[in-house]
Amino acid sequence: MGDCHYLYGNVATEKRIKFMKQLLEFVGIEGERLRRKWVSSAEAPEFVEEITDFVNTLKALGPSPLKREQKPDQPSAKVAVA
Amino acid sequence: MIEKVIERVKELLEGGEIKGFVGLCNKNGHTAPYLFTEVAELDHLVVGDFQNPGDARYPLNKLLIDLYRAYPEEKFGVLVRGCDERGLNDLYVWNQLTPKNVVAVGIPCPQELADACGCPKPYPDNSVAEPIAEGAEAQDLIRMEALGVKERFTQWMEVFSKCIKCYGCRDICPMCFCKECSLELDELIPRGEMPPEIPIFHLVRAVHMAGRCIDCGLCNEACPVDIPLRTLYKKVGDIVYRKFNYRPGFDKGKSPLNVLENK
Amino acid sequence: MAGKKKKEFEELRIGVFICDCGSNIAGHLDCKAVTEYAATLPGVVFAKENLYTCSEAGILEIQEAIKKHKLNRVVVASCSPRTHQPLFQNSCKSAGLNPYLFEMVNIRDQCSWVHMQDRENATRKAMDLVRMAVARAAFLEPQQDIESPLTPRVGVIGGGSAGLSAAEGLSRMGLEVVLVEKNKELGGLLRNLHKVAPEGVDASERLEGLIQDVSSRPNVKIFTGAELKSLDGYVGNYVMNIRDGEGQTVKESVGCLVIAIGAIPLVQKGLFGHDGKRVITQMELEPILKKGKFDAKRVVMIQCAGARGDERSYCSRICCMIAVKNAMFIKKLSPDTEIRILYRDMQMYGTEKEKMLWEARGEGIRFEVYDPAHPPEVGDKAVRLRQPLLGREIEFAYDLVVLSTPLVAREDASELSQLLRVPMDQNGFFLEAHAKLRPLDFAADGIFLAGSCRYPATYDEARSQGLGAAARVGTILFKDKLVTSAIVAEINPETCVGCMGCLQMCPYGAISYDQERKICQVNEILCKGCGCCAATCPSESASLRGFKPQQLMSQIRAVMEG
Amino acid sequence: MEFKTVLTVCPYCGCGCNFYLEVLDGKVIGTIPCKTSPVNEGKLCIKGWNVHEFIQDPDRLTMPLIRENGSFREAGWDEALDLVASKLKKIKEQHGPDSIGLFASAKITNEENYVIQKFARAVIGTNNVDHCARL
Amino acid sequence: MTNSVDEFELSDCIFITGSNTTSSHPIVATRILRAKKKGAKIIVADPRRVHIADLADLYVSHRLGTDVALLNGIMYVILDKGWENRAFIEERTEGFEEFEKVIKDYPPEKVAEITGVAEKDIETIAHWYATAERGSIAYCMGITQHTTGVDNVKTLANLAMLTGHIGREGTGVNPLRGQNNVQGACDMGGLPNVYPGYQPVTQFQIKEKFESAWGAQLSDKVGLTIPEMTSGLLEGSMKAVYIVGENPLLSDPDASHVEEALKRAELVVVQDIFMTPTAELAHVILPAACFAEKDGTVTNTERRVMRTRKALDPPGEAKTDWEIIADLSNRMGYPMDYSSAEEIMREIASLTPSYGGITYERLEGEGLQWPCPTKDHPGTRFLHKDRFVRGKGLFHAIEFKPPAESTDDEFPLWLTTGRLYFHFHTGTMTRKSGALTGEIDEQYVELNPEDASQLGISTGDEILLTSRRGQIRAKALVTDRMKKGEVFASFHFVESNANILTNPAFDPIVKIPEYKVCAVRVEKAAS
Repeated sequence: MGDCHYLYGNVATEKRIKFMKQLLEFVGIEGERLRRKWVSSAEAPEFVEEITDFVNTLKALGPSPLKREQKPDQPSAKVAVA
Repeated sequence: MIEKVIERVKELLEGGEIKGFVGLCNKNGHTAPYLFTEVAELDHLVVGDFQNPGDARYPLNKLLIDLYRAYPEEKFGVLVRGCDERGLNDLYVWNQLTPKNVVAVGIPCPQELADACGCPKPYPDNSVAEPIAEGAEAQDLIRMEALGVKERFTQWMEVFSKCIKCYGCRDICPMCFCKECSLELDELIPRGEMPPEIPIFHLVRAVHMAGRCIDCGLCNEACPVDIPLRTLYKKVGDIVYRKFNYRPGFDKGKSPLNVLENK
Repeated sequence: MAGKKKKEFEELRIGVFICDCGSNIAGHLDCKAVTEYAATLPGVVFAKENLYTCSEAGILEIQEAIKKHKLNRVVVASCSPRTHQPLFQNSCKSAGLNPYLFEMVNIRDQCSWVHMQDRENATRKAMDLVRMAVARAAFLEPQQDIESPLTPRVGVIGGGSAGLSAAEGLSRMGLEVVLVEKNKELGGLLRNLHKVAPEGVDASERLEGLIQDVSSRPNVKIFTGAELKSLDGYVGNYVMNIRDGEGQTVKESVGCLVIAIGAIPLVQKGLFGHDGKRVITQMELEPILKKGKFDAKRVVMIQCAGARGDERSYCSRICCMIAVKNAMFIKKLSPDTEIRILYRDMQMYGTEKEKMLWEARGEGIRFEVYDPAHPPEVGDKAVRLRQPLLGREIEFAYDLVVLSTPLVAREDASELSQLLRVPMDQNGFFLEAHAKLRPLDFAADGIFLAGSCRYPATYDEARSQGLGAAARVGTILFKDKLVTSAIVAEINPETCVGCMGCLQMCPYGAISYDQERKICQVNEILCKGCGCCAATCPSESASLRGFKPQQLMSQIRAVMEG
Repeated sequence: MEFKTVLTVCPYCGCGCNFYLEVLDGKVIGTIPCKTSPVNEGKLCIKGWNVHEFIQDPDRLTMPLIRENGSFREAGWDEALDLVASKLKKIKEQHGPDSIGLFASAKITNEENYVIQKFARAVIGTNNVDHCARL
Repeated sequence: MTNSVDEFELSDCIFITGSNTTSSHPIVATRILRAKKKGAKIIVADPRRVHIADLADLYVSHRLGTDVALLNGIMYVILDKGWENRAFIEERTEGFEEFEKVIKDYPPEKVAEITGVAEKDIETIAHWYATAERGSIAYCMGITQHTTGVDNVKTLANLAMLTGHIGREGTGVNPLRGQNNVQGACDMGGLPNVYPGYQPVTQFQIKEKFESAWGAQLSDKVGLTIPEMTSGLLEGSMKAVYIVGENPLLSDPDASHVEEALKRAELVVVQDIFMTPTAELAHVILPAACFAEKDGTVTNTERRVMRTRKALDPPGEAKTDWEIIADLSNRMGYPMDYSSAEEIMREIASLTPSYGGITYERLEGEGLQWPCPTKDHPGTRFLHKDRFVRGKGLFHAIEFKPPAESTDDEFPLWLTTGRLYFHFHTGTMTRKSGALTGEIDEQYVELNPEDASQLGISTGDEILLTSRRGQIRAKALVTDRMKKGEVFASFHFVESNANILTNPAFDPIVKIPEYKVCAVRVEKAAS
């Protein structure tokens, strides 16, 4: 863990991701949609493998619930200037 | 109980130990946050049980911060319940107040209020009276966690969509002491939209409650559309406690999320 | 959507330069299409493709375009910023454009090289990357590099061969040196060596020469029996608090530091039955050789004793050379002594050492290979060994067993690493910035390292690393001022409420708390621009120049538009 | 040091939320919703929470102003009110009370609206008094 | 409001029309959403898909100005299905037959044709509202700011009487009053036709009463409304206006006319807390104290009279409005020497029956809801309990009339104006508050994606809005919250003043201008 270019950056990130996964899960967004993997610039193959695996996991989970939440009859109503 | 509080405050005021006491006062037919400076005013002092227990609680620590920022040399007394005292401890950690500027006068909460709040410790350590209630389970949190992911999602999105972006949850919160707030950062949450971007607005606030929220429930009471914010921030506190073994207001020092080493 | 704060509207004039890099990029994606696409992006007034942007012609191209089209942003899409970012930034600067209004996009290593067989998608990805860069360039703000004064003095910690060599090099360059050595006398490991390979020169002779030279130099101040208690200040302006020989604390201000505290040979009780009499280590053998007479008739040496195993996984790389050197010296003192070296692999790197190995074989020194799964067992009479090729147990009677144990890091090394905030690898050796590109630097500027404290080194290597570290110090202290990048954090004094949330998050201790104003402040020189404070600050008071929320979000939004 | 929390009603919409204005040494520094008010029970909208921001804005009008050849000059109360009084009297005499109109306001208190309509009816003698409830 | 704000929580069906409740009356929306949580059916009928529409059980978007048609259609279904409250109609109303005849020619198919609302939705609204235990109606300027404003309100009254949802807790016809003391200003007789407490100026005994109380000769001629005063200034029949706390240049329709009128006046006096566009045209400007700098009372939308208290002194020489007027009155020979606002309230209570029992001392605590005739009367939570003020409730036979102005080739789109959540009316106060201007500080015109694409407009573009009366420049906001053919603009921003465009056509009876409907053209502005 200690080999972060900025000494402890990765430690801080590790904690935050651990926290965020739980919070997302609580509001109903699957924790698997957030993933953290330590990859150094030398580990290209691991990087490719990880991303591919992540994409497959997401495909299995289906579209993000935030997108699905759009009720059919409700217009995009993206912007309601109060 | 009120007599004991009045007695204690009288002692502090007459002894000149404090310049004023931030408490609650029966004024204009309402319960008002008030700075008592004369002993004579003390017979209007109330503890915030207007019609039923704890229904007129105010973020007195926030007034204390305003006073401290204007008069850093002065010492003030403040009426505290269990949650307010946790607030004070946490505000010391976040360097917004210092113990030498504050004298807390504590009162315990009744069981009925403790249950309604699901409060872990419904009594302050230095209190004018013995605790009269034990800690209660966070029922709302348990109920919510019992639901499946899909159900939780629908419920939260539904309540979040009612939000009218009044920033009341932030403006009432005794632990929100920043001058400029990230919620008003256009790049993070586009401004001028009501409801604000869901769920980004509410999750950003929840993240900022990590290592800070003392579970006092004032956000719930300030939300005009009754979003169960307290349940959300109780979950935040629960995660910080289970994952990092830290409870704001209980444990010394900053939460592991705000410290670099691998604690 | 609405409610943007009024920003003074500066008309954006962005120039985009797409590099072919010969065929490195053009060979695998359609640079012409990317250039045409770039020209359509908002704010872009000039887009040009060229063969080699980093060439003389390429640089001129940029400079002329800046003047002719009055560009106020430049984006170069080419190779990795590591290679040519300074070059491009300086060329912008000389053309009158603030170097921080420059944005570089890597469409070679991150695009053409990794998507060689997929030209169409590589082109699309290059367009995405260019669009992101242009989006961010729009929000770049001009910055000024940060300048600070330099103290032309150097602190050297450790008085062994590496430290002394560094001191010698620095002194010869005219820089004042403050040398701090923990023991009473200088010399370090060299003191107890007998002969120095490969020429077999007498160690003490080398030692005296070095110590004489360094202590005679007027601009070298030596503290023996002393220790660095603490270090304040920052690169260019350190203050060493040294506890000197008499226990007083002395303050010495220096510009840079060289760490050369060396390492210690592993002496492990019971390792292969080590008892210090009949089973000793190479280091314990050196004084015996010094006496000039040697009576043991049968000597067995065991290589990789306590190394390349589970406890210590690394190869100490110099013990093979030491074993062969001592074996040859034993042969010189008593030619008929039978010497057998049990080894796993002979690490005799370099031409002289290879030659040494052949000479040793010539002198009848026998080399036996062993399989780490069945290491040799030292009985009280003989050493039993399972010969991997024959598959049979064989025995060698012995009078003396010499274990070649590895050099291990000193215990007080971790204390020094905490004090200097410099990293160590898992074996306790100091971690250099980059094995190839910056071997004698630490990641933190201004602190350098040499000798076995970095990794076990021979005398020659320690010496050359010492001199090398001195040269590295020169690259900093021979400028009239220290210029550090402007990409550092800043804290808005109006909105900071002094909650110190950022202070404990700074790995470099660059944030301090101002008591009266009750706010936090960034020491721009110490700050390395990691952004931990910006990420933690709840009220966006702390931000990292060049990576402000607006700049990052514009990039993210640009990717979404793809 | 003087610290007050004053209970009042919001000047914006018709809900009539109650809140306390935090006043420290004569400066309004904050707004706290009144928890025991039957109308808003401790809640406010974004305008209510920030109502203290405009009260001591430097652009507040502080002196009577009289227009003179195209621009305004500051004047005392006596001069200004005497001018208004005399002009109103003159117009009332020349064109009759019904040539004068008064705009009451939904932004001022009941007492003030009462006084304005009384002024229109008893002093000017006209029923030309209206306010933007109509709009 | 006939009922109280908290009573919305008790309704099991709430019909909201012409009110962007979560935006203009957020704390009322609190109660409505609580009712929804308890299972109440929330119906929203509004041309613009406002935020509360997203939270409603049923949202219908009727064409601008077709409110009467929609409501008549709903009442047709109620009568057709026999869901009306026969007992209530017989016992407490009159004029039903007349009314019923008119309703007969508003069958759902025809109404769907006029309003664009689907027949089945009309039936659902009728069913939910009529068969509810306690149905309540909430409406705002969307209903009133039409040339058929009075018709709209009377039709709502018809609907309530038809179903007996009036005079009981959790029911009623509830206008959400826009400003903090607009109810109070009306109560206090700030209207040309009534003295305080809605006592008509034309009635002899009333005039007598006030003449003896005030010791002055009073006129029994109904005075002019603001629009009439504006035209009076233009024609020259009006010479002087004394404006207190108002900004007509921005809040009145057809702003260019208003400006012209003010310029023609011999005397314009403006009494306000900030310099406003209207004040700039005044001859004399008098600095007033704002809400936080005066003691007094205000009356909110649920008729609750509450105390405002002085938190700090007014800036510079500014004084409270009543002090200024009293001083002026003394200078004009009519003595007015009130020592405090409380003293004025005593005088009000003595002359206004509905405020009879109101004193400062009794207002401590929760305030009092008028009518509160005597000192021991507890105030009235909801009106029309057993009988209407006039005795029997009168049904009004009202036909649908289209808006005054219609679109044509030159002005093909409908414009409706309204409020934004982050600002308030002419922005005199909200545009001085950083927290609010930080959210939004410029005029955005909302238009439907289809219209936008036809005109080649996308969000953020500068556009020109032109009506028969003028032109403004604003930014476009493309959103499908607006139907095809309709655009929305707010009236908070003087630099892009929607009231330059609005049509000064008035409701014949109350003279309220038709802010909600006028015809405009939209073009992309040359950048």
